[in-house]
Amino acid sequence: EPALVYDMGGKNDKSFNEAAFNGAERYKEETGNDYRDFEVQNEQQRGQALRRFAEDGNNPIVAIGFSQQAAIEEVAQEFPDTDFAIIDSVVDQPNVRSIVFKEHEGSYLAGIMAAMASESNKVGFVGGMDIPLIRKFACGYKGGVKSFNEDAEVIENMTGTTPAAWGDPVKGGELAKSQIESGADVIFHAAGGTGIGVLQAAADAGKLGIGVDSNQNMLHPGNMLTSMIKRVDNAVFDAFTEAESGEFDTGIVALGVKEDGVGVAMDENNKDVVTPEMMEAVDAAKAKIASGELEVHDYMADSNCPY
Amino acid sequence: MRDTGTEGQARPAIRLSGISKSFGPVKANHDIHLTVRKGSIHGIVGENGAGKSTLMSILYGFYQADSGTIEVDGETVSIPHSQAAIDLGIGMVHQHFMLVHNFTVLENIMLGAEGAALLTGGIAKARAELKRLEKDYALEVDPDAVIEDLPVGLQQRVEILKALYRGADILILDEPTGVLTPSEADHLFQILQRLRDEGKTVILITHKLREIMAVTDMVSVMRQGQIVDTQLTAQTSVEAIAEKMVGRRVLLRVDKKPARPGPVKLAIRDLTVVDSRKVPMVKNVSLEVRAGEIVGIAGVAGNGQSHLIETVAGIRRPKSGAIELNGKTLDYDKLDPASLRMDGLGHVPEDRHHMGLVLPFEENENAILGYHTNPAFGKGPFLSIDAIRAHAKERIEQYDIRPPDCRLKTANFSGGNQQKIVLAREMERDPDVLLIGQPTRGVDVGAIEFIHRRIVEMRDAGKAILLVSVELDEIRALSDRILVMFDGKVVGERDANTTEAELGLLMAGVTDGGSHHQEPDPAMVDIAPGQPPAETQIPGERP
Amino acid sequence: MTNTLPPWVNYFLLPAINLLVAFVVSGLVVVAIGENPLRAAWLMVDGAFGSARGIGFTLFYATNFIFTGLAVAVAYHCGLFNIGAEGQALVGGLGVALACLWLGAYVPWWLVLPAAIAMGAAFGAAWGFLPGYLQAKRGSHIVITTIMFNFIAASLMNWLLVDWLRPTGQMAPETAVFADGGWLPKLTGLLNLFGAGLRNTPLNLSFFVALLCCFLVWLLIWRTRFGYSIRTMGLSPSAAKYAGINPARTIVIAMMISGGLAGLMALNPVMGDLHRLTLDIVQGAGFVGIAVALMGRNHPFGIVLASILFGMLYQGGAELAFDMPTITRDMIVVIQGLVILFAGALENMFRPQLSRLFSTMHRRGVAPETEGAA
Amino acid sequence: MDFNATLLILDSTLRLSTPLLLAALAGLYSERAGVFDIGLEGKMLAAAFAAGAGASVTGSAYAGLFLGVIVSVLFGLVHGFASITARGNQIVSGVALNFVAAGATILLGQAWFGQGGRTPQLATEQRFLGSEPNFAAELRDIPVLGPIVSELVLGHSLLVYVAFAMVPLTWWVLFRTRFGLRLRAVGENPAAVDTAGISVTWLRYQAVIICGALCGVAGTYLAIAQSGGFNNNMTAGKGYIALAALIFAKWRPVPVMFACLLFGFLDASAIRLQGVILPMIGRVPVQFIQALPYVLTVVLLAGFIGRADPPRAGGVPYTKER
Ligand SMILES: Nc1ncnc2c1ncn2[C@@H]1O[C@H](COP(=O)(O)OP(=O)(O)OP(=O)(O)O)[C@@H](O)[C@H]1O
Ligand SMILES: Nc1ncnc2c1ncn2[C@@H]1O[C@H](COP(=O)(O)OP(=O)(O)OP(=O)(O)O)[C@@H](O)[C@H]1O
Ligand SMILES: [Mg+2]
Ligand SMILES: [Mg+2]
Repeated sequence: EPALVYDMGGKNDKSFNEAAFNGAERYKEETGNDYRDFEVQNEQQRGQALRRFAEDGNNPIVAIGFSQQAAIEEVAQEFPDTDFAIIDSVVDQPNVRSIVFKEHEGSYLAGIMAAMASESNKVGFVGGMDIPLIRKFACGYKGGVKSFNEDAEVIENMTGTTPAAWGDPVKGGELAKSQIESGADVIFHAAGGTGIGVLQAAADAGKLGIGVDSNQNMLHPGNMLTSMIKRVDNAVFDAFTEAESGEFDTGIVALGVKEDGVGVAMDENNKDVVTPEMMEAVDAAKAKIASGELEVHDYMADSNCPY
Repeated sequence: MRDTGTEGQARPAIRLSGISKSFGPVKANHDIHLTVRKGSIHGIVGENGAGKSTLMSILYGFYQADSGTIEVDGETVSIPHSQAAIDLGIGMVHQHFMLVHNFTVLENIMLGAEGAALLTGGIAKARAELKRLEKDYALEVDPDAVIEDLPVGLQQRVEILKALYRGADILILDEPTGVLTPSEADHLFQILQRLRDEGKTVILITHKLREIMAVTDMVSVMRQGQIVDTQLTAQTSVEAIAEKMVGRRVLLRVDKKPARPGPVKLAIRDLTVVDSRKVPMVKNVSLEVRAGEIVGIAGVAGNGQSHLIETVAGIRRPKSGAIELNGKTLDYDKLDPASLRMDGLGHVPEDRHHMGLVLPFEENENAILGYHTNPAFGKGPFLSIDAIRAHAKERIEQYDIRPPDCRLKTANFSGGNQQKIVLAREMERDPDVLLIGQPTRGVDVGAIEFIHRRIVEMRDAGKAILLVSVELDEIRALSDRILVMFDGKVVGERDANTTEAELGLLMAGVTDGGSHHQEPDPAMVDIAPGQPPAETQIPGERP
Repeated sequence: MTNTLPPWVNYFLLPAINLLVAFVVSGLVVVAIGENPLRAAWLMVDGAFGSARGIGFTLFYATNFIFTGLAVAVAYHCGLFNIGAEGQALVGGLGVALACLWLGAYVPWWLVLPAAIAMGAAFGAAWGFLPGYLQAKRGSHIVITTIMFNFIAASLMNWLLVDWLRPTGQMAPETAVFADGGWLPKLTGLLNLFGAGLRNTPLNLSFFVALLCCFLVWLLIWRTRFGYSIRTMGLSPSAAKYAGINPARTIVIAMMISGGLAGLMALNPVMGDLHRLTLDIVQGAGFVGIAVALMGRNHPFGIVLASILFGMLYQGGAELAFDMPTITRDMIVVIQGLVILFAGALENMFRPQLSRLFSTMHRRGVAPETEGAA
Repeated sequence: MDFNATLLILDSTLRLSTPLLLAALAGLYSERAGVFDIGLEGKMLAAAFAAGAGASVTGSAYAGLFLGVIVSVLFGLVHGFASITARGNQIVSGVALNFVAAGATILLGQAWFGQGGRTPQLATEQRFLGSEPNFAAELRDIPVLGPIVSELVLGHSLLVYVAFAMVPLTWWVLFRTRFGLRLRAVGENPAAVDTAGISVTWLRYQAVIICGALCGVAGTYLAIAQSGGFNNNMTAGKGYIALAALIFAKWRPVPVMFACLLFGFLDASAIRLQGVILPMIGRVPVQFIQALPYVLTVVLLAGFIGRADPPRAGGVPYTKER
């Protein structure tokens, strides 16, 4: 039976890990067979969990988050005939599938919507840990905003430099508050648990928030413009099912708009704030990106943001 | 002697019966019976550790007796806490002041008697009341001064005022004069007498028999936790009391041949030492000790002897002056006790529990305290347990330390044996110069004779010995020359067969130059020391 | 306080009782969550000792606690309360990591190890030096300064890892993985003696380094002249002064030794298991060290036992989280807290009762040789 | 920095200092009475959880506050029992309670709400949210003064005002009431208090209870005023910063307020400077700003800027008999 190792945030982080959890749950429902999972607490446990699952014969073993890279690297070598998958990072091993997302594309779409929803022509971005991955979000978002309104301003803040930055909603709230006070009326967060505080602050001030990773629209119905979803759930679901049916191929898998790996969430929680124009604009952009006609810049390619 | 009145007999201010109190293994009070007449000044004397403070603290509700009953004004009462005592009109001036160092005098006096939940009202009342007390009893003190800025004498006034402010009818003073100059003490006694004349009852604890004779109506003697005697002061004598206190002949003989002094081993020139509050405790003292002689320093405790010794031992830094050991002048700003030991200085400290020993250590570990860097006890940085224990066993043999178990926790040795451990250590390193403080404090007679014999043997072996003791008989028995210290100065030198009376005069500061005391009193023998220097008085902590 | 209890009571019975209470209370927490405490307890014990893998992890965690426990104990013997082991270990990690990064690529582990030990100890000692110095020379309360230094250390390491030591392009604030020379041998072979074909375990050579340190600390405290000075300082500063022991010097050196031992803790996670320096290598081991030292009565032997106990909590707790989904990993933290509370802060809660019990017993029964003294 | 930006920073300084201030004042009562408390962190955390859980279950912010205070006081009482009655080591007790709080909040949170330790999102009416009085808007138009008043003074959460009101109140209690006099005395010389006929034990218990209550308010503020529910480890070291502030202020109420404002300001600016790339300087090493409170405190303790002497009897259990 397959196994899943979450990152420190835990499977109920309303965000990244929770998306993975949902994918696994879906697998459980649809196939009826069970899976095992574990929330790591410290560095040692990453390896401990992976090894334990491998030794117990679980297959495949999916690790969530780039922090698992080193552990997968090691364990994959120890268990050559077990299939592994890691999300958000690339591990070059014959038995590892590395799943990365084109967050910049999804963020681009979110940016378009933000720009269109903003009346002050100021929108905000709150990142979690200040790392290239998050700057990648920020850059794509900026691109989207500018694409709709060249002179719209994007106020950008990062929460911290350590994993703690993923779980500090108080700080997130502070950042959002100050962005709002300086005029922002739509705020996109890519900050894991910290984002809870960001969205809260936005809702408190009657502004709009944009969720991330999994669909967070239900957090503050009416005050959520949308959520930039990474279909981590799909990635996990696919890994599980493909391994079961024996067609688990390894190597790098990059999921973008084209592969429907990233996108913006539309549901009844945000239908009142999303205008038809936004829908059109987003769909247009999607098409262009999918066709390759529009190339959203990837910050991680050259560590800089042209927008 | 004034008549203490018949109603006094009828309903005593206080009657204690069968009071006992133990602290762990130590029986501080044992089956105490004591009656204190109303409107009298009742003295209690006794050696250190006799149990005086404990008994009074029980009366004041600070400790609870293990057994026994207390009567106040004829009624049997229970005093579970100090508030109860205060309500019964009992006030106490503790041996270690119970003052808050960073509070003003006023705050200290109000504490616990603030009147209302808000201070504002109480403060005004307190000021007024304080004024009155100051006037009535000539107890001037600035109500807004902060305690830690006040000299000890004034701090004690605050304590007395505290008690009076609470309207005490029964006033307990635990060794009040230990921290007072003789003139301050006399002033205090006038106040006490006035209180008595107002019908209040005073219990006065002191070591100083002169004071007992001077002010008390009755005197009780405590020894080893028991009241061994109670007398009308008028009907007893200093000698009688002194003998009861220590339970031994006050004059003890040590047969020793006349000294054959050699070259000067220790010389002190114009030494001045100040305490932590910058108060000079030793005022340009000069003295010499020669090989093969015992120089004794007599004096009332707290007149600078301790500071003198500790300075010579390198534990305190002198303010000015020079000290020569074996003829070479020492730089006391560099030297520390360890290197002084190397230079042949031995030191038996006054207070073995505080300095001379580490009570939780095993006996053998204490036997090398201060000598642990000595090559004899190990190679390089290491200590050789075998060497240390062998050494300890040897000392236990020589000094007949009981129980003869070098691995026993030092705390579990009795006072006398603890003292032997220290003496053995310091004497057997055979130093050229030996400083000895209170060699027989709280030690039983058998041990005393042994210790005195060893000291004389040291002398005859050509060691220079500087001896400090508050026990006059000891000084006279051992010393070849006697120096008397008073108020930080050496006020006179006498030879061994000087009379107690003459020494007593000197100890009271009555120099040939002239007295600042009333009548020269032959009875100014101070059998046990008062209390340690003021700066070591941390409330609640015992030396 | 003078305790009249016989040693075996003081050293074994009393801690045992305290532990029991702590576990009972933990059990109540488990009940509150709606699980069976006995099963939970069994899962923990079995998870910690039931398999070679479990033993490996238990001893791995224990290694950390031995180091920090020794650190706290050495300071304690000098009358100092060092609650800065957390920060000292983290900074020690920097030393270990630098040694491994610099030498790892060129020389084998047995040459890197001495360097790593030296640097880890040196960095930790440096972090212990300042609080010690401030206490000795300026009288700043060592407890407060060491707390502050824990946070300063965290910020410092954060900055170093983020802005300096992190390889470009890498996300996590960690150093690069060391070259082979920076990898301590694992003790997998040793564990396989307990059966089970273990492929890997975090347990590594630093476990033996820890045991060696236990012996050295014992030697230092009870068999050297400086140890004698330390104990004299700790038990009676005034006697130390009389004995000519330099207080400032003794305090500062004791704190440096303490910090050094804490710094060595980093050897275990950094060089032994992760093979890189991360921000959370210490994870409260510094604080657990306090409890370990207290329970171990500041004696290396007791410290080893207490460390294994806490190692069991860590590992057993993790296994518990594997097998009892409703109980999260945080159960460990709670149990830890309770053990520290009952075995540490409340250690004397039952002492009066026991003393009464035993004093009555020995009044009736045998009188120890101290009686009839003098 | 322009006027508005400054206002914004000061505004968030107020928000961020509030929990510090409440916790530091809490510590002040306890430590002035001679009971050291490094458990401020744990008490705050436990209170935050209780408040979050309470508010979401009962639906009332005040119920949340009540529960937060109760739980924190309970923690305080345990600390009191350990350090006053059982005469245990106060530091160890504090450490232990911090552990318990850190673990128990998440453990129970997960068991009860199944959101990884978080308590459910709270609706506005379940929280202590500040609402700008309607005249705030007019005020804004008044140049300079207007914005200052409306931004800084008005529209904060009720608890912010409570916190700052506690400063003069604490001063008054400490220096103008019988209780305060005794509290200060027992922290310096318990024997003096005892011989004055006052119960040292009861006095110290009162102190730890007050300490608990204030920590309770602090935690409540974090969970249901500053944010919309409890989050794992949401105190994030604030308890220790509060402790630092307390020492930095030499255990005196008014200076405590300024210390907290200073540390709050440092935090506010650190947050904003995070990841900002300034010309010349490059990326701001925010870590140093974050370490500053601790560094300042150490420097102060070292006596380089004045001296900070803790209450004399602090940290030592009161025993008459050795
Ligand atoms: N709080 C205490 N705890 C333990 N033992 C004590 C305590 N107070 C006094 N003792 C012991 O009880 C005995 C009597 O002490 P106490 O203070 O009553 O003697 P004292 O007559 O006042 O001596 P001094 O003249 O030095 O004041 C001594 O052995 C002392 O060590
Ligand atoms: N602080 C202490 N801790 C433990 N036991 C003690 C302590 N003080 C005294 N004892 C025990 O109480 C007994 C009596 O002690 P104490 O000093 O009163 O003996 P002593 O009668 O004065 O003997 P000596 O005449 O030799 O001084 C000692 O044998 C010792 O075992
Ligand atoms: Mg006394
Ligand atoms: Mg004796």
